[in-house]
Amino acid sequence: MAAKKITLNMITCRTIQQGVGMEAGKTTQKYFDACTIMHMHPDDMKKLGVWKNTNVKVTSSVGSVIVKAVETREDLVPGLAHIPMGPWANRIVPAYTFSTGEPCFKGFPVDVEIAANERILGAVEVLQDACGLIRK
Amino acid sequence: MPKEITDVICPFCGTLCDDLIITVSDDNKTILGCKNACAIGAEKFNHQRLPGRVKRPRMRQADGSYKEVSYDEAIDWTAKMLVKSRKTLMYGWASTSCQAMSIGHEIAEKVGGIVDNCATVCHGSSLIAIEDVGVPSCTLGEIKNRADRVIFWGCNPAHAHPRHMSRYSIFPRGFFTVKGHKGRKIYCVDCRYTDTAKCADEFIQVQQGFDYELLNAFRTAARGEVLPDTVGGVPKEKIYEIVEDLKSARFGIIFFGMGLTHTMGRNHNIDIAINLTRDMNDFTKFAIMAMRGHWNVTGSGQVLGWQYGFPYAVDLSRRDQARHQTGETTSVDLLNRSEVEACFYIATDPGAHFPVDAMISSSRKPTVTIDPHINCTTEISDLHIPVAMVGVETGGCAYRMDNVPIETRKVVEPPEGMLTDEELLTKINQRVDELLKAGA
Amino acid sequence: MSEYIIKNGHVFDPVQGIKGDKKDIAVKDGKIVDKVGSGAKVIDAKDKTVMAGALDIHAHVAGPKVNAGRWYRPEDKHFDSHKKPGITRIEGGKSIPTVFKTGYEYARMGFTFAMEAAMPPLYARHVHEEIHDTPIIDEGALPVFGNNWFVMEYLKNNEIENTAAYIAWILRQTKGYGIKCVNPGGTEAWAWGLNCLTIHDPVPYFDITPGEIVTGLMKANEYLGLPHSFHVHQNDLGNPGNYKTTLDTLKLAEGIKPKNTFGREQVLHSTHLQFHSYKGTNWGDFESASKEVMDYVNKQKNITIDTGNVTLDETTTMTADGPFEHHLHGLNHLKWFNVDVELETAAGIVPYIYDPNISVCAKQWCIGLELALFAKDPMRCFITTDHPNAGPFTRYPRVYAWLMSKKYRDERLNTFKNADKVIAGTHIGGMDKELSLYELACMTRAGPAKALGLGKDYGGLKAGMNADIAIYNINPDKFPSSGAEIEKAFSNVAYLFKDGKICVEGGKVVDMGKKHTFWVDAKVPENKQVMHDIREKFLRYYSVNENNYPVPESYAPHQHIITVDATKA
Amino acid sequence: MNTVTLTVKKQPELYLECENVNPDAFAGKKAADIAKLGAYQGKETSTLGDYFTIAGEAGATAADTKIVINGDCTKMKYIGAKMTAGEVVVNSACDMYTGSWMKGGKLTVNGDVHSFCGLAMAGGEFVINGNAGNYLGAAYRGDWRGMSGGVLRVKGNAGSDVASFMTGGEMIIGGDVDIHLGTHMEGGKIVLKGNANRRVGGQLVKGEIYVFGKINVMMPGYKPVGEKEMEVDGTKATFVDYIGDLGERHPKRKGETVYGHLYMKK
Repeated sequence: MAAKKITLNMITCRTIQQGVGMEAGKTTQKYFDACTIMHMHPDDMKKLGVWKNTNVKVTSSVGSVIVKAVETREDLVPGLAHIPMGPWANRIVPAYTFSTGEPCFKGFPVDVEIAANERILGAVEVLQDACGLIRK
Repeated sequence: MPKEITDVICPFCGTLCDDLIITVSDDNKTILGCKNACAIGAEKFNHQRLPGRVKRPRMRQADGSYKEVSYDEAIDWTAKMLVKSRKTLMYGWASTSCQAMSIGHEIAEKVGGIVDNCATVCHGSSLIAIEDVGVPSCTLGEIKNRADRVIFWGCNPAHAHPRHMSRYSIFPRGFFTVKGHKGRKIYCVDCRYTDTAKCADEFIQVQQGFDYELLNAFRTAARGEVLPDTVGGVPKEKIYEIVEDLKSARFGIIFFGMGLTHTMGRNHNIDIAINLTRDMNDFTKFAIMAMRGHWNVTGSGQVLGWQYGFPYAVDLSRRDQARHQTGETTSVDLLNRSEVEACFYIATDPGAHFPVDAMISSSRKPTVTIDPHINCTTEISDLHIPVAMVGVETGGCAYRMDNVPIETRKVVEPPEGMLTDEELLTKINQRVDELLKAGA
Repeated sequence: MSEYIIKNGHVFDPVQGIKGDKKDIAVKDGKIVDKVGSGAKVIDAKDKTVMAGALDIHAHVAGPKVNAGRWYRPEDKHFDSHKKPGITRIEGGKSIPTVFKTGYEYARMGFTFAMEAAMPPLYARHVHEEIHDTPIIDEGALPVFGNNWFVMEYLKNNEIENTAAYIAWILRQTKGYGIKCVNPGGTEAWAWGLNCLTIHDPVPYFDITPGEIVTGLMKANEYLGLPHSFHVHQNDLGNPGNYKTTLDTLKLAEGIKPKNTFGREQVLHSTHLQFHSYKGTNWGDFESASKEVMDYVNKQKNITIDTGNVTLDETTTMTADGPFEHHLHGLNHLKWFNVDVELETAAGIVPYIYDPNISVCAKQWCIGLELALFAKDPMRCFITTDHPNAGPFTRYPRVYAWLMSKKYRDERLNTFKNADKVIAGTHIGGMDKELSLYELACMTRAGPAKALGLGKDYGGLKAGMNADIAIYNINPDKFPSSGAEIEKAFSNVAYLFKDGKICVEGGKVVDMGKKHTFWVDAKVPENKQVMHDIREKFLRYYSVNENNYPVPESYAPHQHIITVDATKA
Repeated sequence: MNTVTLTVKKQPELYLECENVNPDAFAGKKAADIAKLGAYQGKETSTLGDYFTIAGEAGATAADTKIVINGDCTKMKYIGAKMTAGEVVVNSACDMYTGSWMKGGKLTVNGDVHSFCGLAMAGGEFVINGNAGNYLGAAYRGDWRGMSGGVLRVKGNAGSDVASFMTGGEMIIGGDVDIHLGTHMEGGKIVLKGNANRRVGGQLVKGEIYVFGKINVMMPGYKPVGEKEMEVDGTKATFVDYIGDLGERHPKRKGETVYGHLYMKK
């Protein structure tokens, strides 16, 4: 019986696809595809009972974001998850800097739950939404 | 007749490859091809001719839509914002030329800005560490010509600096390294088995966030002291074995990246890695280098260095003194604490790369973003001023990750009537002077 | 362009042998002239001292290591970064001022030229970016050659002509001024964590010795007939007993004759000699060797030196002598910065506190002053602090005061913690000499100008020379009795003329002038061999392409290019 | 001793730089002159009088001047910074640099303080009757000279990077600390009554750290060498004596290597 929600240690890093997407343009499909994914370890996917390429809701101390769970190429250890850097990852990155200027981009706890039917917002949308700039 | 431009510098990452060959149309307007660049660099040159590129400034309207305005209107609005604000965050600079930065600093000194660059969320930790303990380093050619031990610690050049391994660190044959890769032993220390780790002779998997402890263990082992059975998931036998191998190097180098700067302890992870490097110099020759990200983030640190004596987070808000305190005058802290009244972003995209809470704070203030393309930040700014792409549509000096400066090349003309960063900042500077004179 | 007449000043000009006589100096269109029209603006220099603008022959003021020293030491300016009223920018930094403060402070002290003492060719673009941003003063930069792979490979076979051709190429690529040599061979050895401490230690893999490098570079310099001579920082800097290596190096100049059209008479300039004039075997029995060294220098006419005076401040040491900085870090454990530069050189940086309570520091202070006081020919001995190594250049006025007032320096000497020990290990206690204003003019103006090959236009007040003029509030007839007053007078000029324009008035910067970048364009016979070697090395060993190596024209908008022609050599 | 009382009458929109709020700046001044002293928000220069009502007058010297501050100082920096003598009592929380570069006198904050407080403190007494932020009693960026003297007492918790590069003096923390306590320490004494998160005494050359609570993860460079019965800040207890950081250099005295000591209460 899979858990409804699991807690993982989140890191956000550059990937070459993210780099290519970024240079192609922040509003391009390339960028969207590269950054709206969360790399997970197969064991964690089993634990959560989530299939590859299913949308999940990732929640940290600062908020939630919807991304697509994928099985990682660059192997992670169980318990460690990775979302490529970008507005989606930063939707959940704690801004606390320990007075060093550097926020907590790597190594913060997140809860992950299946959100198969929830939509992944666009790059600009995810930020404007957070900033309350989208007229509802 | 299309022509080839050689020795072109790639304006993407700190590797600053300077051997690209770009084919351009004979009217110097379009890039037709790009040789030698990595996937990311090639994409940057391709981007120049993407359809739908914004060619004039855009001002956000009450209904949230954007309306095209003239450069003059945009310059006037920006100058007025800067003169009015008591404290302005002037962040970015990593993707523009040193010449442009100089003009920006002159403006900041007049209007009371805080000049910060992308190191603030990247290698800022490394700069703090170097401020604290210095750094024994070298130019990239030294690695190619001499290094026989190469350690990638918390960095992933296979993804972030794609040509680094072939140009400098793993594969090239140099004067004293005629065997190339065969003559080098490559280590990779990371919490993930990255694509860089796959190129290494040995991968050491460290528990995420335990780099400081592991580096402390390396130093302790180097002094022949006892260790706990495992440190950060690495057995002590392995640690002793590696340390002995490093001591036997002729020339060793540690490359490190976000894996150290972003994780728990931040600057301390680099600080102690530098100290390990220093220790190794008692046995042989060792160097350490930060894998700087943006192609000219290093340049911003250099120009701020010779003009004010600090590498980033330079607070000129009092106008009669320059101050620097990471944790106070750094962008994310300023935004978290809402300590600035206006935001001026140039050649960067904090919207995509700052934590959301910082950007929420930013979005509540008057904001101008100067960037060649639409990005996340432009879409939460009051004003977006497009400019020519530096290193593609205009030249200018840039500093490589090892602080070697290289003058970038212009390969094509910018879109009709589009200003460069230098031209735009010069006009803003003039407008600021007029306003200050008028006592606005 | 406006005309000036500087009236009734006490003029000190070694070029014309004027020793304080009241004399009017006329200025027109940036030059000193015999007379000007009645419309000329009158500057009253009554009871003031008039000298040419001073030249600093050796200072680290621009470039990669200088800047690293700046930004990795925020604590050096956290409370020392201020904007003065007027047209100046914010001025920061104590031991390593920012480019703005560097230009202003030199000008306020009456300087119009500074030579950046060590430019790594690969980093030349950086050096020139900083020179470009440094206001008022003229500057040049000396590329380093003493550990350069081309140079060592050519000189191994005694190929002077190829060495010269390569040097000429580098000077053009880097907009360099002359030949600097730092710890010959030792810095290349440092790339393997080693060093060369005598002129006979072999350089690893290159099958050559420091002595051969020094001799070869001296010959190449005269082959080219460059305005400045070979400029050397000898091996074994900063260690007790090193004066032997110093003398060994200086002796290499014997029999080599100057060949140039600039009136330069030396073939070797030995820099910051203070750091190379140590006796003893360790820091315990450490003693001054200034006498031994200066006795030789005084009789050897083809050598010039600069002092490297310790100012007893907290400062930041920086040198292309990489192994020395590593050694120093081992002594004081303060933050160590090092950069090895492919095929060319290296550099190290370590903060250092010259503590008057530590007798070694006090003795170093003595040795620096002794060199200047022992010098028989003030035209061959120049005052420097090897800024910032022995102290910041902003301390020149204090060094002058120590040299010009025995009372002032004895006050300092006798209040050292271990004064007896210090006096016993040095000569200064017994020295009564006080430098005259005329000697000072030799050591800071005419002398360095001549040694740099600039004597025709700079360092003097003769009609036709460039109108770089410093006017000090010093009345030679009532020379200040207190050292503090001497310091004050030299810290802030009454007037500074740069290219005939008033840039400083009453110690206040009033005009940024028009700074020039000096470099030397040496013409040599076409040399296919060398051009091929350069192509080869860039293809195989450098990390930048040959076409991205030169300094772009835009980096030096106001160039003062000195051309020499060695094609008839 | 004369007392000057400051009462906040206006809150700054940003943060107010109060570098003139200390006995040295007030000495010899009447309320009216004190009101004229500068206070800064970015490029805007105003006066203390704009933000405080000022009562009483200062003594002739800093030593005989006492300052009492009432009202909310949460957004005020540099209070008591660089003070050399006299007394300051703040009945509020304060922002950054409170009591930094302090050389003498007594500074009491009846509330929390933000980061960079007590930086490079050289003397005097600094009491925080609340919690402290990060870099408490640490060195300024790049400096190898952190807290070198005086006594710094925190009633509550402190953040990360506490007492970095400490070379002397004494710091007592009543509660817990976050990561990196006493990093690069080269002298002085730290007493931690509560728990430490991680990385205690990393790269420590010399000095003493006493921990009454627990440390999440011990640095590998520390090794137990015995137990000691001691009285620390009024409490008698048995401590396990660890020497370290064994990965760091250590000075020698009479041929003997001098290690740093980490004392863990049993």
